[in-house]
Amino acid sequence: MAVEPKMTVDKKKLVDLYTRTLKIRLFESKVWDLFGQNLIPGTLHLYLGQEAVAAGVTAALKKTDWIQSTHRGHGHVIAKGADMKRAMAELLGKRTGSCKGKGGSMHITQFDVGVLGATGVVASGLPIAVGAALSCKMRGTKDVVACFFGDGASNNGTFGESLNMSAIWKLPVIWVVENNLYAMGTPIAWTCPSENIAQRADGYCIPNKIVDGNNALEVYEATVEAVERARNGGGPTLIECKTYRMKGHSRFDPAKYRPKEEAEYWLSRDPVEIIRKIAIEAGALTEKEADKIRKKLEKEVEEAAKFAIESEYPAPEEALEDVFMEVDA
Amino acid sequence: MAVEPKMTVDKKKLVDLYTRTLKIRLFESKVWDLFGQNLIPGTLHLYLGQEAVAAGVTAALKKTDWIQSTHRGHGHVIAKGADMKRAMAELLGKRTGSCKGKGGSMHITQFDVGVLGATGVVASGLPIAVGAALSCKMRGTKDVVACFFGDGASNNGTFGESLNMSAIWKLPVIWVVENNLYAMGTPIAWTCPSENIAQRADGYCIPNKIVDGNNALEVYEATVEAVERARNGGGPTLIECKTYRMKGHSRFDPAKYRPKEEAEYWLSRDPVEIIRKIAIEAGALTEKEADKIRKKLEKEVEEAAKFAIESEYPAPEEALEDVFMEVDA
Amino acid sequence: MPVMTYREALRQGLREEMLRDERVFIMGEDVGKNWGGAFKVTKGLAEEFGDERVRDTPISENTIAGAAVGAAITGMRPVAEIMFGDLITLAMDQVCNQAAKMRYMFGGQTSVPLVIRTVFGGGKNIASHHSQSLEAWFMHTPGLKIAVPAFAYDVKGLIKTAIRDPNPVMFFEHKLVYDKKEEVPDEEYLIPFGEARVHREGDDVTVWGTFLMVHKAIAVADQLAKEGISVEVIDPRTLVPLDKKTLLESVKKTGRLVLVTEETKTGATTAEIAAIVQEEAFDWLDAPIVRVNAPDTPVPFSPTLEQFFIPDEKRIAKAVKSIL
Amino acid sequence: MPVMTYREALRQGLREEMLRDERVFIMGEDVGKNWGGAFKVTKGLAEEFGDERVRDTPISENTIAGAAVGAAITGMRPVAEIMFGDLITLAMDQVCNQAAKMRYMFGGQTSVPLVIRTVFGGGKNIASHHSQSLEAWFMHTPGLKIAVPAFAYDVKGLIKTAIRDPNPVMFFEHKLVYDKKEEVPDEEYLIPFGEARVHREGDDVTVWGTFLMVHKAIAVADQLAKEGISVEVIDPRTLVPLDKKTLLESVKKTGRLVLVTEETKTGATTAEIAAIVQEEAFDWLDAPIVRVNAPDTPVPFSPTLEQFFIPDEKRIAKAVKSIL
Ligand SMILES: Cc1ncc(C[n+]2csc(CCOP(=O)(O)OP(=O)(O)O)c2C)c(N)n1
Ligand SMILES: Cc1ncc(C[n+]2csc(CCOP(=O)(O)OP(=O)(O)O)c2C)c(N)n1
Ligand SMILES: [Mg+2]
Ligand SMILES: [Mg+2]
Repeated sequence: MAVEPKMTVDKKKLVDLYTRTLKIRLFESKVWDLFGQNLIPGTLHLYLGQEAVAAGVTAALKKTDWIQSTHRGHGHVIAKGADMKRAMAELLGKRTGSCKGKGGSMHITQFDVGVLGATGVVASGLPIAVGAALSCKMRGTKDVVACFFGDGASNNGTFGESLNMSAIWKLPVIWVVENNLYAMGTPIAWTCPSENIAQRADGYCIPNKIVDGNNALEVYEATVEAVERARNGGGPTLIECKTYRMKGHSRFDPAKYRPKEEAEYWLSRDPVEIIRKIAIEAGALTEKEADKIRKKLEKEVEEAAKFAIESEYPAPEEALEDVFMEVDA
Repeated sequence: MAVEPKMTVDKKKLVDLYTRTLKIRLFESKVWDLFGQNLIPGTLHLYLGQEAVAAGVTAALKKTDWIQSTHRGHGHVIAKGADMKRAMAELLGKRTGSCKGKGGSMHITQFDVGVLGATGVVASGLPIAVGAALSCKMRGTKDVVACFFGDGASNNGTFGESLNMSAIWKLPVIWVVENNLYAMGTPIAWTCPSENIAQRADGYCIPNKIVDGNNALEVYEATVEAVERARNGGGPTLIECKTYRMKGHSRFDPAKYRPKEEAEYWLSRDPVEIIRKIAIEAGALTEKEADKIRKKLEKEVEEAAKFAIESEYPAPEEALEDVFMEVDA
Repeated sequence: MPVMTYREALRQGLREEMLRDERVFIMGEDVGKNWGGAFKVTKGLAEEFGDERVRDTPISENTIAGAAVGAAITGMRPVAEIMFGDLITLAMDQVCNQAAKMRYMFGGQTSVPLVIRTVFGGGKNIASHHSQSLEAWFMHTPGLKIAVPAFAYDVKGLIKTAIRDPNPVMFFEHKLVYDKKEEVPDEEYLIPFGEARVHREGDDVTVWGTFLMVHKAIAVADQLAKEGISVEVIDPRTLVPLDKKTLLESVKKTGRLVLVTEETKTGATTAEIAAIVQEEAFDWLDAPIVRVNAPDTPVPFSPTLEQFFIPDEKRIAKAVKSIL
Repeated sequence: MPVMTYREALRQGLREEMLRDERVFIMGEDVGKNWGGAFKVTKGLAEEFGDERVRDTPISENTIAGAAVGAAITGMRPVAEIMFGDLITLAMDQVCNQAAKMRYMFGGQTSVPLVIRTVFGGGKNIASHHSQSLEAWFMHTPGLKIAVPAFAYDVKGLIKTAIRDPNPVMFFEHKLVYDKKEEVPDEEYLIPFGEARVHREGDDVTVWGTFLMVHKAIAVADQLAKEGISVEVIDPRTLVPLDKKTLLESVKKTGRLVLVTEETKTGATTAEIAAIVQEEAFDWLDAPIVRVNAPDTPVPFSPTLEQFFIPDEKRIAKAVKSIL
């Protein structure tokens, strides 16, 4: 994986990419721990293995830009700058969670850092991204929207509808396909006639690119180009990130259906290691600095877990709140 | 429009194509008359101008093959061999109609000649075609399914879902896009970033072709190729037929939104005249024979209208029938 | 006061809100200058406000609704049109899973100020896919407000309230009331949600209904008045929030209730109303609550069949008399 | 008689029908050999019947349902699975406009013998998009039959009846009953649609409910029996057709009715049942019919909230006592 960082990427950005990737890794590893301890109710779709996608995409965004997340959303929202304490508390179903314990893993969202929402319905984020991008355009904010979704989501009807609408209106959207080769236990080869999803974008005249989704730098560079196009009125771009889940689909899935060699190949390409190596080789980071960053993040994650564990559960009657917003008299 | 018939098309087929095209024309002209006389309730989406599409497609099908129709369905079902009397009676809401007066224009269907159904929901026929084709394949019948839909329908979610499913399962479907340049009053240029719909099929690795939809022979030849592929297990094909409505979208639409030159160009390319000329030039038909066919069809249409007009309306309580099929004890 | 059609009053309400608030925009299939909406409600608005604010869309119902959600949560005030109510079947995920639930599942972080306009009802002989009345599905979806204006005066005041509401509002119209006329003030007015309109006061029987059935119920009330039967006619105007108070007070006065809508009977909004009233006014009821609805069939095409399907004045009058 | 789980009984029913009739096939997301269905209902069937007859699909709910329609009308007997009931929002057009209406709008030319299986209910802390109970929408859609089995014995007999029915059947399951066990005959049996199961006989109050709430109602009945309160517990097993007879006879005996489902209250199936009973047994009712449902909110995630959301035995018992 000897990827030469292009001259356009400065050293600070490499450190940023490393930090984002690692932060997700540490957060998710902690989450994995906590549910092993039965502290997290429900199910979970971990982002482990796909960290470079969220890291690379969000590193190319401003704070006021938006992302649209999925059922596999922890990595997206952490990368976009969500408060880890409130995120972790949300996963544990605590009142202090970013959604007050009402959303949980599949709806983990922090709106004020630019997360439109995480959604449990596969592919349902795409239309929302269209609307947010339309809103950016109509309000003249120059903000862009990055919309994450999976290979499986690309088979849902909203995919074509949303790509099309973004194309005809030249909306500032970046469509980010996280092609991790599976939708639950279904290999993409069973449900997609082509090897890549990206070619579907050609049908809608949307520029598209396939990148190594385990390499945050590659993802970042493709996103920078897409963001530039979007901000300048050039319309949408689709980026297909080839990646892989480190774990099963959800909490209890051992993922035995994945061929051994395939899994070995992918698991040997650790997104954290890849960006770490790039950053170090580029002289952006020393081993020591890298370790220091890790320590700092580990501490933050630890504090987040502590906060979450010590927080209270919502009172039962809070279930009745937040259905409607009050109407001003 | 000097299209040379290929040697593969025999003269009988040219006569067949002429006859089908003309039959639709005469049927629809009568329909237009009858609603002028206020004999047809509700609304209508006439097939006038697009006759060559249904004619060309159905001429390449066997009786046991299926078609899936749309809201603009009269032409499809007539071409597939529906009884004109029962079709006309259906439009008039009579008990003798093929749907007993329950369906009307938008649901005009005769199942026993291979019409899966006409549907009022744009693009809703595509999934049904997928299922029928799957059924043909699973039952090993070697029958194929031709599914008609419009340019507007291609923007609906089921389009991508259904194309994809047909591709991964190599189903015997022919996707027939009738691109008449408008969805109601909306020109395709407003809702589709490309000039052609066909390129969307590439995204799903589906062979596709663009043909002159006002030329029944061209449509026929493309369909023959597609049918052959489908019957031999080669999977789906998409055929985009460029065509044009002679009238507005529906009963009361004067279609003033269409540029004059555009309308003039298309209206000068009359599908009936085009196939007539081809057949005559190929020596398949003399002027006299052509007129004789017309006379015969005119008579049939006249009889259909008479039958429809003279038939009774259903009794009110018949509204309660046909919800469920009786369960055998 | 000027007399205008329901269609004109609705358009006036939309126009006033677009003038007042530049965040308000309209999107939907054929809402723009080439057509002005399938029922001509938005006619002229694209000419006045431009194609950006009266935006023609592809035939992509779920993405129309979803785009409205995305625009709403980021600072716009979309009014999305689904051309026929029957087609909202294609947008149920965005309407019911996203718009309705977003505020809740994100713990109040967002609000979703959008309006989805669509039209229900039969009577135009356009058969099963263009004639349904599906409001009950949405009444059963927590997080949505629902307006069901039946009169020109109401539609103007309610659309303005709907647009200003910070929550998702389903704004349901009815094909056969677009041409109904009524006096409608030219000046601005808002009609609060959750306030029923009592069209006729009466002592013997309460009739509660929506859309075209309100018009028919009024005709029946006027007719029965001549026979000495005094009928109170209530139009809820919004289903969520629901004005239970006006209804319950009326039932406590009359002791008798007939519910009339064009929906197919089983599981209609009338079932909910019946359940509420028997729950909360049990001791005042002198007779069973009678429901007058369409039969449990799809909507048929042929005029003879469709006339049978849609409740008529005779059936309403009969229902009233059946519990006297 | 062997004791087995609801899941096993359902699988056995599916398997028997696939052995009996080669037209029967299963399609859905992850129903095949890599997963066996999200709730493992179809586990092992792909191995036995092959990938063609236990067919994994893309994530395309509307086309899954529509493909089932197309296959059904041309001679197959599809059993389509929608992984979670919440996702049927994406298939509403094919289910409600096509499957349900096709026979009618084509004047009886076709029948649509398909089964759509999906699963409702909360209790697993998977929040608003994976926990709903939406059966009321379908009860309000003429042309669909609806099975709501709550017990292992019922689910086997009903799935077999569903598959043999020439009409579209919505076959609704519930997440928290998959592991419930009961005696289930190994030999073939069919349970006719439209016949309720009376789980407890009693004289004081009738409790009617579905899914997990039947289990809870039984526990409440057993508990109250000790206090000398005699509760009759009725599970309709199918909502369409609905066994009104058993219910009405029970109410005419007890004079009191409590309705319990996990649905959000407004517009739930319980509203329809309340409306019917007050219509048809008005004179026998000694007290208002009481509805016990979830509140009108989306389903929350956190255990404390979700436990509050789902009706529990305490609420049911309280409701029973409230009308004694
Ligand atoms: C519309 C819809 N269908 C099915 C599901 C159940 N489901 C949850 S995740 C998932 C797989 C999604 O695959 P993909 O889009 O590739 O995302 P990944 O899980 O691989 O990140 C499925 C089928 C769902 N939540 N929504
Ligand atoms: C899903 C859906 N959306 C909208 C409509 C209203 N409608 C009926 S026909 C039509 C235009 C269809 O355009 P196209 O697919 O190009 O077919 P054409 O009418 O041109 O033959 C529209 C929008 C509908 N019936 N169904
Ligand atoms: Mg995936
Ligand atoms: Mg068209």
